[in-house]
Amino acid sequence: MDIKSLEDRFNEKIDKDIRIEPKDWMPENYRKTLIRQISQHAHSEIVGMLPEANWITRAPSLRRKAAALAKVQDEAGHGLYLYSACETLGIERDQLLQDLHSGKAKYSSIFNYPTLTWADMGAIGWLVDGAAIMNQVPLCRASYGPYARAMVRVCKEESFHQRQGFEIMLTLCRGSEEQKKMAQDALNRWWWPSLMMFGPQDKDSTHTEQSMRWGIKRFTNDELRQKFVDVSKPQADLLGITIPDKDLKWNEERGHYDFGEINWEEFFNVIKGNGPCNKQRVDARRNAYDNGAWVREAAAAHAEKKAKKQQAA
Amino acid sequence: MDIKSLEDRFNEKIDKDIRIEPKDWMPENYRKTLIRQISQHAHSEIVGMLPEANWITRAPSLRRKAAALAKVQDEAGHGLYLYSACETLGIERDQLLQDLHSGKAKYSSIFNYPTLTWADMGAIGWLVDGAAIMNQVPLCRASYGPYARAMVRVCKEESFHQRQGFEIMLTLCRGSEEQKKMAQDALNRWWWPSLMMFGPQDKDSTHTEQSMRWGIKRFTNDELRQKFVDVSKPQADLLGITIPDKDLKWNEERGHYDFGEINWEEFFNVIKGNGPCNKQRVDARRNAYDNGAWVREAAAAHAEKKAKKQQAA
Amino acid sequence: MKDQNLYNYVLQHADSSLILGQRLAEWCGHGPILEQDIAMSNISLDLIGQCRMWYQYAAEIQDEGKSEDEIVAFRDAWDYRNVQLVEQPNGDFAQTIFRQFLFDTYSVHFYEMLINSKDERLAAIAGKSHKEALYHVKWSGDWVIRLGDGTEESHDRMKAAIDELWSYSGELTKPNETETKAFEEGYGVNLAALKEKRDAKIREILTEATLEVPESTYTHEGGKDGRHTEHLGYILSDLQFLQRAYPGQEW
Amino acid sequence: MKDQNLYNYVLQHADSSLILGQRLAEWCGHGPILEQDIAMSNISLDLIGQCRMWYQYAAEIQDEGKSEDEIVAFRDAWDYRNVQLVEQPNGDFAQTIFRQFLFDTYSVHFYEMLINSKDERLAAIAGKSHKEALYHVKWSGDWVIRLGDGTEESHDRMKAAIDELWSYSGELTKPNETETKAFEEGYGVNLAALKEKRDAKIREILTEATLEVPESTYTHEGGKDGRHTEHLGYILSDLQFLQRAYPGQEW
Repeated sequence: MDIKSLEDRFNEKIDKDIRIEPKDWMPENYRKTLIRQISQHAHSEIVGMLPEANWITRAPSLRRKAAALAKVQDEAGHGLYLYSACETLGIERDQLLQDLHSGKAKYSSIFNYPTLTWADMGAIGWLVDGAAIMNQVPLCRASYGPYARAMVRVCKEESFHQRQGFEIMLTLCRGSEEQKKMAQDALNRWWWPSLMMFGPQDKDSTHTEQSMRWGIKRFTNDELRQKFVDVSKPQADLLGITIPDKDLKWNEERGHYDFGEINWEEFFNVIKGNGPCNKQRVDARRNAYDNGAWVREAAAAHAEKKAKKQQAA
Repeated sequence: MDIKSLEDRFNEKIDKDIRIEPKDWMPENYRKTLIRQISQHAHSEIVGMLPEANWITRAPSLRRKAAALAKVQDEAGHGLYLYSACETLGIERDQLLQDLHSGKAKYSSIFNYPTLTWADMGAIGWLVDGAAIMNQVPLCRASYGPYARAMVRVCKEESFHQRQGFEIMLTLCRGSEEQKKMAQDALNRWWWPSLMMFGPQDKDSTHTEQSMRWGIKRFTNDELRQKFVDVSKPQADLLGITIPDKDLKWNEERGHYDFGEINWEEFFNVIKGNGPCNKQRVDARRNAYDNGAWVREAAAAHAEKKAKKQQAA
Repeated sequence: MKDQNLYNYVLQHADSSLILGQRLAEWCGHGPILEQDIAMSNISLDLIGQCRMWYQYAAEIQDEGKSEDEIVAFRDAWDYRNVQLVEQPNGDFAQTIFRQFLFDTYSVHFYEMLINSKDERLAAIAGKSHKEALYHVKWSGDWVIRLGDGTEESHDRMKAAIDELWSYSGELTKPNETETKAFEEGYGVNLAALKEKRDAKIREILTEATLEVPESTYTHEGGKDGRHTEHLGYILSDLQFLQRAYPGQEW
Repeated sequence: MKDQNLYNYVLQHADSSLILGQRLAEWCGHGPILEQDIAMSNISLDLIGQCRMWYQYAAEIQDEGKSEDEIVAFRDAWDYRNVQLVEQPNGDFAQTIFRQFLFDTYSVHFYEMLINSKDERLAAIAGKSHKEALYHVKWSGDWVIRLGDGTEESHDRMKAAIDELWSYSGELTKPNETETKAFEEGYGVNLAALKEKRDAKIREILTEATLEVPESTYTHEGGKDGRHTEHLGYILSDLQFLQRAYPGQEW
């Protein structure tokens, strides 16, 4: 078949919402875009382990310690699914990791912010996972099969995390004055970065249109962001803490909340590398990888020895 | 002059209590014994920094933090004096350190015990420095000049440390029940190892006789140990805590306190390397040295560059 | 207190599980291989789950209305009864593996034997924990073999780990008064019998890993009676920070 | 509270001195050269001495009968006002040196200028501290030169240290509201003027050390208003442990 027919068939599948599978023909750009998007997502899970891991040893109760550990472990698991989905597109996990460590590949900028109090474990679950779910649920219907299936598993666990995070916030907000202050402080620090998680405004977003056509993006950044604000405001009210945006108010006409201008300078600055923890996060991952080199080599060497012995026997 | 005359002259000086100085002739065994003794003492100061340094970052007040830091710094200073005294005998500090790291050279076994609570900072000052002073004061009259002069400086600071340690204990003993329990616990753990600091019983001590003749030891181990017990018992009474020895009681006839049998098996075991912290202490010193190699090399390289520049100018 | 010896016995196992779980949790996000990061979190989770069962039972025996978290947060190091092995630093992956292996070879047999405890609660805790310990010892044993019989570097690192930790192995099987009494009263485990099984397992795995079993029988001890290494204080200052800084709150 | 802005101003300098002193104290017994171990203890001692003067003054301004130690022990990280630079880990000796150098080039000029404060207490603290800061900046500056212009390895390590820490430099000279007001009211220092002097000093020393002054002007900030890096919490959990575990005691 010539390229033209292949393309037609591919587009037909996309139009009919038939999943593209690894062995199917696909346009090179589709493949590349998917690798970028899925690996970025995988990296976000892995880097995203770090800010929360920071509070496991200091969790205030054994129950919370176990929950925090299980949550971060889930994130590692999500990383695994997503790296595997990426590998079906013909690229090795090792290459993906090297791209992360060199700074070539990106991850969600939200993880360049530090976790400064226990309340951040609540705020991350509530807001960051909440925003992530909003981004991800539509991707359970992504056109690429392995990606869509990975997202189904991810989303199920994420919504559990989100409820858990909200419950941490709720406990704090019902607690002492200091605990409530802790919750408010966390909301103050995580609110705007969470809004930034949906990416640049639609008018500045470069990939959106093509990705929507390919069915690997289902809603625009601004649509999802609006949805997030609409969902979060009543939750903050329920908690009894205040979203740090004086322009946030219900717009009867639009049927949505209006909200203030995002500090896009900060957004692009953090993406550029100038966030509070960019260097620290990438260094931590690179160190884990580099310090683990001898372990991976040993495992490979032993596996080979074992295989030889079995062959000989 | 022949060896015999040199020896006679050396012995005459010793007999008349005239100090031996670095340029004077001395018997090879005297030199070797001194190197062993002084370097062992220097190493004890340096290794002895570690158990106390362990509580500086956790000192309970700024005043105590500063005092602890100053004390450990003094110990480093003592190490410096003593390494310098040793160097006058024709051996380099670097060689001495290597002997420490290889395990060839010894240091006082007391520092192989861990500091487990803040009260240990008191107990070490009170008991360990107290025992050290008893060992050291006579050495201010040691026959070797640089050693004797170093000891004068060391002893002056040590007795300050000893009072400071006692004062920490006193504060704890006048404090809460828990603080008093902390002080008693520290006494329980440090008492017997402190008695061991005076070395084996005279009947098992190998070097004593020759060293006494040479004037680099002034009292026997057992004499000093008895003196230490006699001084410490009333101090413990003053603090209101109990020395963990049921056989400790005043002997009217001897005019001294009788005390129980020391666990010499533990003593020799710890010397052999099987103390709670032997490996940890030597590893810490070796790591400091090894990790500092590049710093020493850089300092030397820079000094050389600078010297060359000054020559050229 | 209903039974001081039982309380001490329970507490010492609770503390060992907690502190080892805490140490393993320090690896979270920093493991050498993503799959092993997950495995360490898994074991850490099991250990924390186990220690909760132990602490809950301890709280009942103590009968002062304390929660598991109060028992954890408001004791200083000298009241902790964990073995000294578990408070040793993670070091490199080889050291973490060997520490785990030394603990797992103990705990798998400990729980196996504790199933027959005349104390039903202990038997129940043992039943649940034994299954987990079987998985743990499989994991750490496999890694001892892989690293010992891997590359020259990994072999050397395993040797260094053994050198570092061997002297903390013996405390696990050397009964203190509490354990002796617990065995005599029929609810504790016979450590002499356990030691035999464990020694055989250690020998088997180290041999397969082309590593030597050290000859030294010297062992650090005292952890089970509250005498620790200098590491524990630092572990507790993080572990207890929030409860101590904001006492009496729900979290 | 007599003067909230003065209190904040005093506290932020107290906290920076304390935390840097605490970090340096971690080196005690582990320095690369015995003489430098002593030098670091010396500087740490000076910093702790300085912070005590600051805290004592803070306690007077606050006027709630708190001791210096209560101010230190019973604030969580968000109430600490030190710059983020001083809470960065020691790293290797190059990193410690460069952190110290960045701080010293600030503090020597800060105290020099603060001597003219219209607040007599501040002027007195400055007079005493300035002499110490002169020695500190000489020491750290000499080491920057020695390591930068030493061996290839030491040069590379200095470059890595600069790379690690440069973005924490700017906070020292970027006034927050407290500092702006303090300057306007005549008791604080003019950070713009200080910055010029400090930049010149940094440039001079780095040049002599054959190192480049980075071009990036991006700076982390927020420490002076209570927003820190993830390191501070761990520092405080050790620093405050005893006071929190046994509150209200004399030590």
